[in-house]
Amino acid sequence: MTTHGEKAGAAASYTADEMMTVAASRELADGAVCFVGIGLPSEAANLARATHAPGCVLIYESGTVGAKPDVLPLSIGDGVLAEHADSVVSVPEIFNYWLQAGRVDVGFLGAAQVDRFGNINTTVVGPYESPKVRLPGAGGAPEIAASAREVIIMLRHKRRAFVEELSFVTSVGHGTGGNHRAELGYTGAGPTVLITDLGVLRPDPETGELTLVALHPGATVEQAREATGWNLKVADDPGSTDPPTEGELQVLRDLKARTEAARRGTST
Amino acid sequence: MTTHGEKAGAAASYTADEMMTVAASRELADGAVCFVGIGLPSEAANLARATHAPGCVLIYESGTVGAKPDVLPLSIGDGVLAEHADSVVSVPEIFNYWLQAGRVDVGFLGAAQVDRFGNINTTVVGPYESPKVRLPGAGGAPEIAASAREVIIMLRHKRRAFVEELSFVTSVGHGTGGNHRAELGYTGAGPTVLITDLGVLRPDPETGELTLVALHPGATVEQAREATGWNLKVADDPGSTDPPTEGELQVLRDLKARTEAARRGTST
Amino acid sequence: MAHVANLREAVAGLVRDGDSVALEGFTHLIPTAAAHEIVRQGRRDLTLIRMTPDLIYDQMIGVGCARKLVFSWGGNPGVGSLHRFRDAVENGWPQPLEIEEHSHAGMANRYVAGASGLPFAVLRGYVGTDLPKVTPTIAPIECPFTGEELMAVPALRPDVAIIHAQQADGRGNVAVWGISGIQKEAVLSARRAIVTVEEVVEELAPHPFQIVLPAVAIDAIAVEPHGAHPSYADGYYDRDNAFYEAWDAIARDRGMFRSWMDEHVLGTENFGEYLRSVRAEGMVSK
Amino acid sequence: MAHVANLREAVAGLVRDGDSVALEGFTHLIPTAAAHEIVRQGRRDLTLIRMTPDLIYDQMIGVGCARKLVFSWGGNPGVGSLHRFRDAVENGWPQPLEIEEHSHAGMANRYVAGASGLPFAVLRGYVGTDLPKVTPTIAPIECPFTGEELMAVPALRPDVAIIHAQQADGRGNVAVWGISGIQKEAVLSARRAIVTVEEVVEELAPHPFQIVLPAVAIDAIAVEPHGAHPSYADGYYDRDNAFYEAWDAIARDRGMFRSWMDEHVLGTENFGEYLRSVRAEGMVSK
Repeated sequence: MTTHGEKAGAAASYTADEMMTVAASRELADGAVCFVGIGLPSEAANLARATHAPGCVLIYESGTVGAKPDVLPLSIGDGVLAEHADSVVSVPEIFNYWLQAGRVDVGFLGAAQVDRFGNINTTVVGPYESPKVRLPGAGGAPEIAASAREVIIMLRHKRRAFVEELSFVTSVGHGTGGNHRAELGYTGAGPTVLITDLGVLRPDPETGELTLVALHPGATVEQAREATGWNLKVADDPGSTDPPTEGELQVLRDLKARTEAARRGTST
Repeated sequence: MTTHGEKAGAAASYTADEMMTVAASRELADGAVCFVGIGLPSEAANLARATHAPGCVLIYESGTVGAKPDVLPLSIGDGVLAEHADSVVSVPEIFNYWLQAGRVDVGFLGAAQVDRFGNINTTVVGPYESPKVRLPGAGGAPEIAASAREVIIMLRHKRRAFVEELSFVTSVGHGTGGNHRAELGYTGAGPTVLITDLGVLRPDPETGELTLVALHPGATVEQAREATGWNLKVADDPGSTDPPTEGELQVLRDLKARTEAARRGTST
Repeated sequence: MAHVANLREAVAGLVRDGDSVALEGFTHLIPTAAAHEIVRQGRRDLTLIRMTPDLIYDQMIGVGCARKLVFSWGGNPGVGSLHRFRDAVENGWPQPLEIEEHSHAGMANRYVAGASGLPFAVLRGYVGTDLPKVTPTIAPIECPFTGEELMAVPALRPDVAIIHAQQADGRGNVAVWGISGIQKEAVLSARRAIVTVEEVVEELAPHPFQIVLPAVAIDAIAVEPHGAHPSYADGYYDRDNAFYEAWDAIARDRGMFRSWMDEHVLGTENFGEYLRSVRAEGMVSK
Repeated sequence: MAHVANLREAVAGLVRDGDSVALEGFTHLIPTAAAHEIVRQGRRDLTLIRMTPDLIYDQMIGVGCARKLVFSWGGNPGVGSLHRFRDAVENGWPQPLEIEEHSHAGMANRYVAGASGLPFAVLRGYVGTDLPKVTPTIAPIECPFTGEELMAVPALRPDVAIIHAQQADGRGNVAVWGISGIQKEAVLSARRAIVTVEEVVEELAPHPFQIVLPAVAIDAIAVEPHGAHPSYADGYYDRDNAFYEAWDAIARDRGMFRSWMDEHVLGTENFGEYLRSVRAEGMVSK
């Protein structure tokens, strides 16, 4: 566990995962309608809602619109998602009336593998017919990637996750780059940012290739290159992510502590 | 107002409309799932439910499944339909998940005009572009006629309603007769009976042409011929409808009295 | 995101001349207050969309708001004809009315397609009827798996949808219970949505067969008690059946219609005044 | 029409070898009691259909009930992999498992088409992904009005759908509240439907976001309290998170899996006994 923290107002000490979650949460604008994947995206989206974006509308694929969980959901259909939601609708409605209809501003996704164009694999590692690892599959991701106005991806920076070629394209990012995404008929902008535990990648406006544009405090370009399975493009002068503030970190840790207590399952 | 009533157990006196409603109600089997049009069909279906068919499931196109109105609904979306219903669903669901999916045994329809093959017009009298009479239109009828396993039609016997050629085919009965309905791809049997205030017509099993198979007490073949705009086919030995029983008539009159009280609109 | 406005502002800001407008309601929760406000503000060239055009569309057609009607059943529910609608179609009075006519199943699925962001919907229907001959927005489509032929209808995407609902909560979420008809799909298919409600409550309570439209799907909410008159609002008031019956005579005659509209709708400032005005004539049961 | 049966009879009468079976639930109200009964009765060659195969399908696959899986996301929700599912796909143990893989949107719309009596559904999706390369049940379709190309997926028509719900009333109507996922469409798309419920009540009360499935759509109802363990039933009990976590280790090892199934499922007579059996090991939180 690496710890950081130097800036004024910044937290004294935090983990790389905490930095990643905080950085991702900052990408979510207040008032945005956000379709949230379970796990890291859910953590970041709820941190945003509890800090700078109290008016964001969180949608989970189980059918909850305007979910306001007080602990992080243990699953995509957790009861805390329904409890204070604005509405709960059926799964067909959430995909057809909300996502496909263009009512979602931001899709917030995790991934098993990502390539340089932000395409995502959550299906298999190895050949489809005889996979080395059978992953869970598509879930809601292909249509989130297709129909949200923009997509935020969160993924820990590891060579086996940031790959030259995906075993399987489950969800389309910028396709083969350039205009490919638009040529496929997708109206949304696709992945506009990939947040890792080392830094922030954004697509090159021309080629769509993910480019390292900022490093988290303490992380280096060399680390990022080493953890990337393709020849990583780096901005001329990559910026530096502001470290988590004490406030952000406090809220995140409280959220995770409440969640852990609920996970231990003694609540009724 | 003509009145009838001779048989033992039969009501002493009743109207032709009452006979029509009673005759139609008898067509509805207990336990049947019945998609009910407003007006005469609703009256007959609720009489059936209050007499011999307590287990029938009444569906109205406003979305009520298993409606149990204690008075006749004033409109297709009347509150009494929802009050004791098994469920209330959206209009798309009632048409897609219930009617189109083949969950309806009997469609119970009225009409403005009918032809010899049980096709129905509820759209216009005269040319479509410059109609003599603009009628309300299709409503739910085309798909009820298409998708219910069988269709019961109720219509007062009048020459201008029983026409040689419809101004407009709103809902398909037996089409041009013979196998035509099946050739159009419809799986349901189409109109299996047409109940009028004079008698009962059923389609010829070969040609699909509506044939007068029974007369209500007091009505004659001549009356029926005169009130029919085509050369009416009459069964060799038309039967005679059993007159309303005292029980049927009592239930029907109570229902209509309660409805009239509600219609006067002093209830809260 | 929903904000609570007054109806005049909501209509002024969100309903424009030439718009396609869907004021929906399946004999329950008819948005009469909003329809009257559109009439008062003198909107013209509207394409009116509705499964079941009833008194409010009769009124809007009769005063000349409408250029076109997209519909599946037009009548005075439980009473008979819509005389202003008929006069427009049969005689072009006060102006010709273009019509685009479907079945209920077709209209319902057109709203579903619109709400789903799809260009069309598929259904079993229309085959063998005369509707495809007069309605160009019906086309055959083949199942790519079975080869079966079905019918397609294009999505409805109204510029504005307007519904009446029982309640909104403090966050702007809207509750409809009882018969909810096509209200959800109408709102979600539209570019802009206005909802009038009986009242705003702090928190929505569960009611039988309730649906909740989230605030984010609605542009403006206006409180209009009794705003669905003469229809009913489950939990609030019953249908004013006498009004439906009286409308038949009022609407039958052009002159009587015009003076009634002048007196009760155009001559009143808002829906509250309208209610007082018709109550004075004993036309509101409750 | 729904009748209240015991689960053994319902499964014996309505689930046959070779059937396509959808036991649905979107992490809420998972029909575990029914899945176990299918395992106990030794059904074989089933085509299992589910948007989110989880522990119960891991169990059914692991004991050899299934020939094929139609799905969109298979995992231990909130924990990780389904090891029995992976072992079947990666190593063909205990037997090869054919898979037919879609996205959630695709599966949801396949159920909608099935429930609607249509042969296919249309959606925006799949374009540019590798799914159409491996899944033959995805085909392009053109809008007859705009010429736009979309994707079609064939309807799902399971032989049997099974869900768990909170309540049934005396007439056999079934209430689900909270997150209802795809339960309604699963039941209405199927030829036969079994519902297990927490309890039968005289009259259903309104609950937030409740749907009611009418009795006429259901073939058999069986009362199975706590029947969704280890998932939750809104209003009745919480998710047994410890069980989900424990399952990871149990299912990882073939031998451990088999002896666990032998002891707790195959070695018990019914779901009540199963609950006592796992409670004895401290695996039910509540």
